[in-house]
Amino acid sequence: MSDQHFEPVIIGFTCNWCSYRAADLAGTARVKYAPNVRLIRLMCSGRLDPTFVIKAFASGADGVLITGCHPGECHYIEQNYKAMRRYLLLRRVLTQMGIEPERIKLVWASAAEGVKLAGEINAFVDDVRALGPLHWMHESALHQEDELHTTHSHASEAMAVEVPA
Amino acid sequence: MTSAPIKLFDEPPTDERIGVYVCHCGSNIAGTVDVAEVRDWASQRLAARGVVVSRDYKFMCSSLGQELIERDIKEKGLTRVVVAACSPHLHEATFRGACKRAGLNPYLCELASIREHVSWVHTDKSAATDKAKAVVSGAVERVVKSTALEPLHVPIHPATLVVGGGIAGIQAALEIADAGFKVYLVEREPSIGGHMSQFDKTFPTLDCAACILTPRMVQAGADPDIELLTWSEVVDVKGYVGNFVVTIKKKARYVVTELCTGCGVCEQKCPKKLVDDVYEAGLGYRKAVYTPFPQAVPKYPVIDRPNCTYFQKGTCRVCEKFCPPNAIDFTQTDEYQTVEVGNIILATGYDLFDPRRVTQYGYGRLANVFTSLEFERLTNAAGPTNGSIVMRDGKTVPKTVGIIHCVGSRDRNYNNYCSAICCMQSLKFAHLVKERTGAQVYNFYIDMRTTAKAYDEFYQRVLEEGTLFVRGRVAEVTDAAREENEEGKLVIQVEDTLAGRQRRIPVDMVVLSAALEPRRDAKDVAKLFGISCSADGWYTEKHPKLDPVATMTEGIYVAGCVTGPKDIPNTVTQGAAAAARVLGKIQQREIEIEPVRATVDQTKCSGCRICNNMCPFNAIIFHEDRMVTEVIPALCQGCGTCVAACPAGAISGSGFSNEQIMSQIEGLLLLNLEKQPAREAVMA
Amino acid sequence: MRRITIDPITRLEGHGKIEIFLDEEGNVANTYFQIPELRGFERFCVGRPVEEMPLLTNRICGVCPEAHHMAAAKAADAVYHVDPPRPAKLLRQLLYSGFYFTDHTTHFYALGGPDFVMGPDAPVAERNILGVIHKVGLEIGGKVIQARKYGHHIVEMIGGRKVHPCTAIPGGMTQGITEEQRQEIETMGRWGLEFAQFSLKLFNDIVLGNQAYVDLVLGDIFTHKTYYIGTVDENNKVNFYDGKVSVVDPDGVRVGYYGPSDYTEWIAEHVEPWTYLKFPYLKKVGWKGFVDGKDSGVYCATPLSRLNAADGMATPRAQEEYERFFTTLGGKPVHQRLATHWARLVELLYAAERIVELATDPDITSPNVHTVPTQKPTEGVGIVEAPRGTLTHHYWTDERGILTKVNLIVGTTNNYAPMSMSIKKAAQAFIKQGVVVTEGILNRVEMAFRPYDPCFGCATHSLPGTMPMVLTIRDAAGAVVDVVRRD
Amino acid sequence: MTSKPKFAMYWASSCGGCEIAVLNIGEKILDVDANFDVVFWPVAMDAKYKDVEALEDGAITLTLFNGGMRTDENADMARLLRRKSKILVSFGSCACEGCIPGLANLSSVKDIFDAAYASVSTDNPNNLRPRSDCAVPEGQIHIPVFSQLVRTLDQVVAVDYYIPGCPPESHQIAAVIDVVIKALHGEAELPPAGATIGAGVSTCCDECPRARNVKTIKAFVRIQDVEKIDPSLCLLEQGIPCNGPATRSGCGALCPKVSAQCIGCYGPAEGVIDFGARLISAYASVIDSNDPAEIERILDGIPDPVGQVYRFNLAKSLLQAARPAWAK
Repeated sequence: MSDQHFEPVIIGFTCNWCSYRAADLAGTARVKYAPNVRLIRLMCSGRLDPTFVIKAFASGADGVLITGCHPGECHYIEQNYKAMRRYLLLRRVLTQMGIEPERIKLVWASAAEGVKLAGEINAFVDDVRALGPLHWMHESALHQEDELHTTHSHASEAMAVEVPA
Repeated sequence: MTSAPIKLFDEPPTDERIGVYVCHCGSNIAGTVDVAEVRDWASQRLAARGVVVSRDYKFMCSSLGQELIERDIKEKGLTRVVVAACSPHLHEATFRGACKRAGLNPYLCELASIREHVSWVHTDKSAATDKAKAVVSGAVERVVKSTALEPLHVPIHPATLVVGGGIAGIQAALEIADAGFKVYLVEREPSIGGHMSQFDKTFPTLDCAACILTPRMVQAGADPDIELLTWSEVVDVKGYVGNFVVTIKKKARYVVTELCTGCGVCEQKCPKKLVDDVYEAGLGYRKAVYTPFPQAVPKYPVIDRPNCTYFQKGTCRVCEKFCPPNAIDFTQTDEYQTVEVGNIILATGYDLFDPRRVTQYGYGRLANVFTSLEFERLTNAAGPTNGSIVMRDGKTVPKTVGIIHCVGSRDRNYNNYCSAICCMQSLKFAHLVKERTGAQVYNFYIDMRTTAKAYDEFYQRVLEEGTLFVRGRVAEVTDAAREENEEGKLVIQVEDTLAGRQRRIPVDMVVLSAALEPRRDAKDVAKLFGISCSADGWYTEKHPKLDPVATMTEGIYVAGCVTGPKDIPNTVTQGAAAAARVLGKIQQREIEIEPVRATVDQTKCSGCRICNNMCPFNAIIFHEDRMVTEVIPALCQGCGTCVAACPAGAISGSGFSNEQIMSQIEGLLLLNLEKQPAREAVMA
Repeated sequence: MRRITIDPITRLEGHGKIEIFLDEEGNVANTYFQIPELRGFERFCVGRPVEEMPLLTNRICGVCPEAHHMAAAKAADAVYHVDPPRPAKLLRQLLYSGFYFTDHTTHFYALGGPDFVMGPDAPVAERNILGVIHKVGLEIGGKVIQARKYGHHIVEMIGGRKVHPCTAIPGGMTQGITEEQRQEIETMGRWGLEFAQFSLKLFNDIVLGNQAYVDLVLGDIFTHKTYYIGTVDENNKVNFYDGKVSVVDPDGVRVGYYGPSDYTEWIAEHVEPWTYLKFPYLKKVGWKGFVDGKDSGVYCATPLSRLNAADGMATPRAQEEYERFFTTLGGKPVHQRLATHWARLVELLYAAERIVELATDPDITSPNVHTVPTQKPTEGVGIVEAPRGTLTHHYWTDERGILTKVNLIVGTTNNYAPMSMSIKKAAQAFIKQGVVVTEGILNRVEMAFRPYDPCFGCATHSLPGTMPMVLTIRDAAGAVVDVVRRD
Repeated sequence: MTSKPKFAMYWASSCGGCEIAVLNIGEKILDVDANFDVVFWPVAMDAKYKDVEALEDGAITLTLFNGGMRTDENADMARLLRRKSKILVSFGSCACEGCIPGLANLSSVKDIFDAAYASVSTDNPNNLRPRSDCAVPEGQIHIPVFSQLVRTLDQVVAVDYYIPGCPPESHQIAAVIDVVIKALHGEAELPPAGATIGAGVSTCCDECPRARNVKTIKAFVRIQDVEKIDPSLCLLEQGIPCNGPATRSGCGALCPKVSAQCIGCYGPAEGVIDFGARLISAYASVIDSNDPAEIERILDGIPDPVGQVYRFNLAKSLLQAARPAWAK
């Protein structure tokens, strides 16, 4: 699928103490980067529940960027390592489910690295743009529209059925 | 972008009343984001999500802007507020304050950063505006799921623990004691005083270190509010801000301090003499029973067990025999003392860089290459040479001395940072050499940094005294002579970057201004106290500029060189500053903690214990009896790692709940626009 | 051309569906017995670790998960070239015998028995377990329930769960049983032994004691002269868990004897586009369509087949019954499908005897129940006798033991072709010159079915049970001219 | 006929284990018979699709629906019974989560058919595949359409309650039936709509008798490689990937009790949105290493991550549920 006008939408998870501040710093320093990424602030990369990443993909994100403090510099001492462990396993699972591993990326960025973060974002946006829209389900799923639409409509129709209080 | 996934679960219609406020920030935001469009978009497309009012204003953070919000809360009965402006790190407090004043729980106010994260970093106006909409949409969805929170309040224990008896620790202890509060001052060595006590003169004023330090030491030793715990180390820290429980190991002195008069007889009589690596930097000697230096506080000596003949061979006991008050007690053992404190100040200082690592400078190989600390002892009147500057042989006075700056500093092979004190220290050395020996002095420097009060004047003075300055990093110090004028000399090979040529300068003595490095055990200590340190080992301040003496861990402060190299004035300033912060806390009697915390739903907790090793702050405890886990709120720092780890989903994180973040994701991706209008649903 | 659709609870139900086409004379032109579903285990098990197969393939069938659990475990052993220690094998067989005991009991009393106890022409309302109980007395009902409970309990004790056991792993079992458990099992086994004998006596009195039934059994409608296969031990005695597969021809002559890894030389599966289920047949004979006889590769794998394919039973009492079975029915092989019910009871007795035998083996409580595989995993086949036919699992893995290919030939599938034939035969017998003897066809088709104890859980997802049917007669234009249903 | 509330039980794409589990509730069956007019239950009685169709919408008080949505006809039955039932219960893992057959969603229909109809033992010279409408010499005959994806019941119709498990434990089923009957007599409250019933809210560990400590793993091991499984220590602490920590309680920790790892058939704990995510967290959290290379090595000990964390839950997973949206 090579869609010329394709602009990926990327969800970025940031750590309140480093990468979010790096993003602030990028702003203060007027460093320009691609508008494709939408950031979510967590207190720590350790807060990153794999559900969030899966939810982002399921909700239409084309890529997910996970950022945290550099190893050894975690505001909470060592939680970024825990984020890394989850990330590495999550990436394996997503790959098996048909999502290219290039669509999920872990980046360390300290509060001082606004420029670096901006650069990472641009690079990631380019990578995901090159991958094209998320087309991770198998070819067959492309032909399944009818079945799905019936599923959908019937689902909503069923919602109308009176259910006991 | 993409079609919506099939409904995963029914969205209960929200009956929240949300206000959205879009800030122009002058032209900072409005210049790149079409603020009016965002405002209208929010009021139209997000009405179904509960947005009842959407405004824009030039400066939302202005008092007028805040009043706008307050009025709407009161008149329109807003239950949630979203401010699209700058980073929450700037004005979250401001707008939460406004909400609070209007009677709305401050945690029901959400900031959408459309300045730092949008207008300032993007150029395409329509793209920026679209992103701003998405960010606002995300904030709206998030705030709907926000819950009212109340800060936690924890009582503060008035006592304070100061770790490290150098000038920073002493200063801090004195300040707190002056205010009438209890201080435990823990020092690893037999005496307080730290590095400063080893110096002779202090730059730029050249007043003698001992003269200004000793009174402070005595004061600290005498103050009834200061409990000196020398020859001691902290072995365990439990608890949290306001309520730390600290266990201190008091190493056996083998001297009964209650009896000892500090007369020093034991030290005279002791037959075992050994090199003093610590205080005399290896230049002088001490006995097996000793006080590190005459002005030591406390005055009591300690017996150095590994080197004591009695402890090693079982015979001797000379000191015991001669001690007038019979204060020697070989049966003493280490004691453990547990103290309760509300705050902790870490002032554990630094270690000197070991110049052996820079092999080309020959320290340890070439006799007359000295470290800065060795030189301090050489120049010290109370030192091994009574202050006369001589070479290793102990008598020859050098005719030429080379002082090399930045040894182990500003060098990517060792430490990238500048050790801050080397320039002034080297100038001080140059002056002392001139003054006491009249020898020719060369200073080899990269840049001359004399940034504080009266520093540069001192530099001028040393220049006038005739010290020669060579700009360039020294390549090598060698005793391999090429010409006869180099015979028996140390030759300093350097590129003179001002003259633009290689030079070989023969000298008699070389002094290395070695870098300051974190304590070897800095990382262990950091772990012990639950604070973070940077990769190179210096402790991380809460904020390098705005909060330089606090750490990320509530109730634990830092002073002096633990956060990086400093000269004495800065070190003392930090000691005082840390004390001031602690006193501030003590006066509050209780402190407020951000209610961003994890809590365990014990009906859901299966006691699998997977979260048990998730918390570096020991906030997670496991109840064996009930087989459930609990999070101690005051210990919890709110990182949320255990929340994300819990396999049962039994741990929830207030302020950053799953619901908030999942909804924010949907909002950011504009899925919320496809959900059925909440209000209609309510009527239906 | 007219078409008749016999559709168990209509097409939308998704249980076996039968299409009968009549020729212009109104005689049966052809019948189609369709299986409407596939779940794709052979595909989605690829990529999974081989040790999970005993757990994954359980879910092929909730009626006989034990069979898949065992076949999978044996295939996994083979993949790792590991031989489980004797105690592990004993435990697996004990579990499996417990399962057989329950399964055969259920079928005879709830499903097969009623045809005889109540008589094939008794009203459906009575031709069920309740009818049986009413006729032969309440305490039997209690015993039947007890028997099922005991069987399940044995499975649960060794397998960890009543349905979908979980203890068999490559190289053996996760854990053994305690002496207390052993004693309990032994007691249940001894009780089961009496119950099995009692059941045979019941069959004896009610069926063999009634000439009408004997004629029915020996009648032609339910007779197909096909090949038979079944697993036998080294003494050619019937064995459920281990051994080689014996193949006998319609004359009862053994024409084949193969070990698990050779199954592909003997069995092939024929594909028809109108059904999701394949039709296994004897490769060496070949697929000649839905016909019996020596030239057709169609074979049968049922309790009857096992008895036909073996030389006897490995336990004394069962052996006696085995002999009586063939003398009574006129020697081997027995082609009459209805005799399968009797054969099932012979196996029930054997299962009970095995339970006691295994429960009293000194090794049964040994903690030595697992051998750690040391060899590189490659490929392996595991075969067991499921109550409804020979069950074959064939796995290929990479060097980490991750499946790269899976092939399964499951119990009931073996009998898909013969069942189709039975249906056709029944149809032909009761549809002549356009005259449809509706009740008769429903009865006989049902009875033609039941001996096979069809469980399409394995093949698809339906359970053995009564086959409620609706028979729709349409004219050539497809217009419904008559609807008769079994209510 | 009678004025008793009507009861139905149906299997869609399932193995029949759920039916067996229901039959195993023993004498409780009689309670069902006493309190309900069983109008539809293929395994236990003759029933007529047309009769169900003839019922008024909502005429059936309680329907236990097991099995996944594998064919168009499965989905049609689901819609029919949804219309006819007041309380539609998603019964068992297949209906609730897709169960093991849901793993088929990792493969295309083509691959599934190829595996089945081009296997080593298959004789298929013309490389035939089943067709939903097939012309035979005598005419056209039909079989259901094989869907692209396995769906859970609640992805096709609205569901009132969920009873998890593969299969649900009989004592749990009995308990649920008790509640419903009590509720019918006004002696008990029905649980809130959408609730999961017949199971706990916590996870398997809650019912597991094995000793537990703080968990740190240097290596995951596969069960057949364990020399001697410690009968009393947590399996995960022995390195065996046990899904117990994330799997809903209710079964009584049957598998761990016999030294077999929990494989997750009861689905996620109360309120959990994505089962696999919880297990990813669980396994990642016990890994004792900060070195990416070593972590990867340790993770190699879980050779089939997606199977490990979504074994029973793939069809229900957030991503799979989202897949339709991607069809462009």
